[in-house]
Amino acid sequence: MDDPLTIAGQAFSSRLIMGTGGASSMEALERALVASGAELATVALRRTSPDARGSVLDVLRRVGCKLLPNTAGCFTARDAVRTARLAREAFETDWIKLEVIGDDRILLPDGAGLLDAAETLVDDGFTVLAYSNDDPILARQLQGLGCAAVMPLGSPIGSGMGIRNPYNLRIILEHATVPIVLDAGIGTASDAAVAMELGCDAVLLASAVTRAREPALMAEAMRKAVEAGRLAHLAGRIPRRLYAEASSSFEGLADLSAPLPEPDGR
Amino acid sequence: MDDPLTIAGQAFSSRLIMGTGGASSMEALERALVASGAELATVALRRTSPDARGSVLDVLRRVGCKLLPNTAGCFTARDAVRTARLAREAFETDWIKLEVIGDDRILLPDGAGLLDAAETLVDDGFTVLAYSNDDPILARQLQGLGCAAVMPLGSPIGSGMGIRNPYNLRIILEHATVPIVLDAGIGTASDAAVAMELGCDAVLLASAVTRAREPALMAEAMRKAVEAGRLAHLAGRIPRRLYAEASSSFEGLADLSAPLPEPDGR
Amino acid sequence: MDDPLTIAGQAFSSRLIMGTGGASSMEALERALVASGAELATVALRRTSPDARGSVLDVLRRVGCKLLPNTAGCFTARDAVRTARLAREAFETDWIKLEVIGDDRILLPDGAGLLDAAETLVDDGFTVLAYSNDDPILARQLQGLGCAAVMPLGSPIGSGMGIRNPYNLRIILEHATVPIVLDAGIGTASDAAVAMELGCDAVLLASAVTRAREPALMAEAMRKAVEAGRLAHLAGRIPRRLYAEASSSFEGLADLSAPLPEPDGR
Amino acid sequence: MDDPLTIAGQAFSSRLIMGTGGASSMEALERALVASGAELATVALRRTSPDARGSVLDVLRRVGCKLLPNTAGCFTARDAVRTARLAREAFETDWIKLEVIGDDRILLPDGAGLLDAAETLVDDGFTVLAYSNDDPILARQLQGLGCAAVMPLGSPIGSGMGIRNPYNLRIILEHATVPIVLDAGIGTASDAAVAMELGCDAVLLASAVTRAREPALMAEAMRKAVEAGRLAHLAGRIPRRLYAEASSSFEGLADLSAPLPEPDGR
Amino acid sequence: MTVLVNGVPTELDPGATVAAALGVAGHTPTATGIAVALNGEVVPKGAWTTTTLGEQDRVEVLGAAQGG
Amino acid sequence: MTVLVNGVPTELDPGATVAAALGVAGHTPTATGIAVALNGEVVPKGAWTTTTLGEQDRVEVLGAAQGG
Amino acid sequence: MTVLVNGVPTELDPGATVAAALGVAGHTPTATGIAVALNGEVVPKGAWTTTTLGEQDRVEVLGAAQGG
Amino acid sequence: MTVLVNGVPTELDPGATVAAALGVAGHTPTATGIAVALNGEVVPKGAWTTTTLGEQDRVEVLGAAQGG
Repeated sequence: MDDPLTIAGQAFSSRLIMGTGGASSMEALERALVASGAELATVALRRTSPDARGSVLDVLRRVGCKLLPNTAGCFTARDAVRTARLAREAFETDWIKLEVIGDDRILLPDGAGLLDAAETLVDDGFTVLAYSNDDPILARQLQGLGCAAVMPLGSPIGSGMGIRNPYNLRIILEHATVPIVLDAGIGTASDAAVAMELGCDAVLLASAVTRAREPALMAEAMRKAVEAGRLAHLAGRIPRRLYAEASSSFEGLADLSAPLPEPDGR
Repeated sequence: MDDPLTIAGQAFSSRLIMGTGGASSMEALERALVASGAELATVALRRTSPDARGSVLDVLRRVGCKLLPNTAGCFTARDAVRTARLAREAFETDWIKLEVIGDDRILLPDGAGLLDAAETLVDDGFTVLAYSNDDPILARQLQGLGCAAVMPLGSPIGSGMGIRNPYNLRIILEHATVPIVLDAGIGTASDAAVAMELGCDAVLLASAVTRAREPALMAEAMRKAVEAGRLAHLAGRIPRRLYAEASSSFEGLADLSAPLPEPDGR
Repeated sequence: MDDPLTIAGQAFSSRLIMGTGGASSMEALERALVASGAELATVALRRTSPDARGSVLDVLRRVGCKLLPNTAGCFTARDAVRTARLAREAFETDWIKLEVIGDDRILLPDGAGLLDAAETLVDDGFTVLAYSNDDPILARQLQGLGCAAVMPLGSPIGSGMGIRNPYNLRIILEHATVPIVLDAGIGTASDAAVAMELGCDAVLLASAVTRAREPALMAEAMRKAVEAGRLAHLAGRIPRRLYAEASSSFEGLADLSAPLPEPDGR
Repeated sequence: MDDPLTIAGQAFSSRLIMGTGGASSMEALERALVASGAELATVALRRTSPDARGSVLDVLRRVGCKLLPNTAGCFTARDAVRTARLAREAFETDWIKLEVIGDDRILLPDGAGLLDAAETLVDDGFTVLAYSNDDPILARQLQGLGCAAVMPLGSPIGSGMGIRNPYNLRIILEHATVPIVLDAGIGTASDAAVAMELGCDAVLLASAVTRAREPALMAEAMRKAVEAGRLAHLAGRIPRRLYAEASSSFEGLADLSAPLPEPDGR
Repeated sequence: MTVLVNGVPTELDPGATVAAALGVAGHTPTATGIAVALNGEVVPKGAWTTTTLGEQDRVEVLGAAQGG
Repeated sequence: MTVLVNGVPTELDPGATVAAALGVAGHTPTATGIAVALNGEVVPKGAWTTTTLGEQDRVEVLGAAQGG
Repeated sequence: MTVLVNGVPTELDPGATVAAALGVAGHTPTATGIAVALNGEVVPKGAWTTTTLGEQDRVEVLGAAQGG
Repeated sequence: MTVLVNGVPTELDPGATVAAALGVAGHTPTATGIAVALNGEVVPKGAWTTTTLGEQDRVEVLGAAQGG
């Protein structure tokens, strides 16, 4: 079935976007990326060091993933905008995963800062994929500002708590005019499936794979879970009901009762 | 990865067992079975009618599924035992999915009747896969009687409510000495993934596929969800935490602050 | 509001039944019972020891609680029946909280054993309040045998997990012909409120109060929670909806817009 | 137990704050307010009409409730600020429940607008109780701006969905320096109890009472539920565990086994 | 004599066997994938042609149906 | 001249004050529990009798209603 | 002779009754709130002074304890 | 003069350019996959060899790292 994800006019056959943080080694990361089937992966911008330099880019190039720089670590709109511009300069892409974080412990987005930064970056020609809270109003404001995708969290980054508030997500999805990517909080495969069943266009995750006991196995699990959730969304699930509905018909049921005792004792 | 399901000494490469009830036509059923990748599928025993006769068997034969007769529709141990014996006679298999139902509206198992029937059938040489409540005591009694698999429900047959009580399932799994198959209640792909992540050995479902808007799509979703859940179970998920854990390190973060205004107005 | 609980023809104004296990001292137990407002409380039957003898009975007498002996610790129908008969002899009451436990770690009821014992005790003239699993079929069989109340668990004894499967409870309640008492698993006040809102006739709990940091405070909390839940059940709650419904009407909203700038610059 | 709620230096013995919207008549509202025991109640500011004028104020005066005007219906910071100033003029109170709504269907707060309005009103000497999303960053920003209380929603206004994301609420509570009032979404008594058990300082609700089948009964239920939840919070609940912990000790259990058959057949 | 074949009253000659009832239901005595119950008890394939029926006997002829 | 009192076009004499508009809405100048906005801005009670209205001015007369 | 009183081996005179075992456990024959099982079966109060014990009999003397 | 290169105080000749700071960080002026900020603002690649540094300037040399 041909069912691509399209962001800002670019089509992807995989609906799983990978973060690259948390892997124990470049080799582990590469195996996980291959197993995930992802075509888009995030990187952070950090000070170069002579020994480590360039290797994440090499991995993504070998694996064939498009690079999506992020503004992780930015606590103000100004820093996020500056980081986005540096990333564009370094990686020759105007795609940016925009993060403006409100607190270094809970790593939740700062809505007001996010709106400021998104407005500036969209004006500046960036293709902005905004990492957002699960706030339907914020999500709508971000898409109104021209973000190419809105990426609400399921739960805090790295928490593994899955989708804490599927109702907010449903409201976001009902009003969406751009792709909605569930970003942050995925803990295991079923979380990713749930996101897709709700109608998300894609899932972005990192820790759930890179910090799993067996990252490549979990990456494969995530790939299949995202596909399963997407298919289930398209297939149209059965309704939930309190009571049962027989899957074996009662029609044609045999009469296996013993014969009634007859007066003649037969 | 070679990771077969083994029941009573027989290995299956698919961990998805299909029920055949609820399909709109034999053609729809066949397409769904093919898409599901199932190697084992249940059938009921009903009065033959000249027009419809034999066709489910034909479908299973073409698809290459082993047949698992059930005792659906039986409300007493006696009827279930009789039905099992008739099924053995008709299908030349001693495998039986044992159902003893307590009520025709909620279709929940009658525990006491189930224990009676299981004891008789095991003694009689049957390979009994017992459709059970999610009661850990009952599950343990069934495996103690020699059942080849215990198949606790997630929620009532056809309800699509998923796994209502994962805690009971966890207790059952911790004490299991035979394969545990989650049977009944699956509504969509993520439900199947959750069952496998909890550690179930397989999932049995019918309505979720056969009554979906697009049965073959949902069957494919279920195949992938079961695989995803199994892989995630083996991969070892990250722990759940209330707070975040950064996936982008703060190490090497740039200092992008503007220069402090100097006295000389520079 | 006069809204008594009636079990076997006896009316109680309190719908909170207390277990007496787990208290750190007789004084703590007495304070908790007083704060709970309970009129019925369970005791176990154990070997007497010269020092401790009689004091639980004294506490219940002072507090004015009717005594409900239990068969805790019995793993077979036979032991439960014997214990019930000894309790009747010791306490001159034919009321019995019937427990037949399937496992000493999970303390879940053994359904088949419970049915056996209930049948014998009802025939023997006992007023049987049966501690049961949340299995709708089992609950119905117990009430069919003549039990005066069926007492399904919310979750395992002492687990504090609340009501794990409210759906099963709803099914039990819809088919109930005798009082349904939520027994076991209550962890905190809201759990008790939920049980009553679902339509349970009463709540039985022990550990949630006796093992709380402040048992008397928690007992008062439970009293109020049971009353709150009962009232809410009778009051008829609002429906759940995905979207909002304004509680402040939009009618009569002021027009506070600034005047449009006029051509004349007014 | 003396355990007052203190907001901006003013103590309240009730921790239930009532909204007045949704009642079918002034009489029904008055009965509900009396039954609720509330000491603080919200009103909206709307165009006066000769027939209906003044009566909500009369009800609150008779019942002895302090009045808390709101800015319901305002979709911009500017309108909310203007409405607050008008309310101060009309009711001679500088207390204001600040609402800046992002959408007239979902009625969720607009975080950025809320921050703007809160800053202006705090500067202007208002005692601001800010109706907020359950966003921990937003809640912290609001308290940082000098709001007297932060009032996160449990779920959308009037939805009756209870607390959809208790984890966010826990994070908000752990960082709170001002009273946290759960506002919006309460459907029934147990929802209010849960809010208080989580550690909220108070609960604000309207529809759950005014639109219940029996508003006065539900108001009483809410009063008791808030008290129950508060007491349970203070009492220190037992931990949750997967497995059981016996409330009846196994010590002193009788040996009720039948005598072993003796060789001599005794 | 009258027997019930899958619930339908059916006239058969006295001394008729299970195989005769099978014929009524449209099956030959060598049919596969079916089983026969006589008054609730299994009649093995090998005994279909030798088991005689009596007045009011209930014959159930059963095969696979979608289910479960 | 025409002013809008709670959204209703109302004829008032030129030079009429807020108090006059209040009278149209059924309130006296000493009414309590109400507030007045003129073109979106508060008019304090003390200024009701001295604030004059102009053509097309919007006067909002607001009081308590059930809410929230 | 030796009997087990609440699990404790106890020497009693041959022909001793349940009441004697009760005494060992610290109870009088008129005690209330307790029950006695002899080899698993109830001995009603009225029979405590008349029921004699045999070698290795198990006497359980039971009363209320916190529970449930 | 002293400039901060990725936070490390570094002595460079007066009049040194961004390219000189890059050299300190181990990069050539034709390096790809990196970006440079001078006092928080981007210095485009084309300006690396022409932008001169001043005392206490902060030069950040940034590249891809695992993240997000």
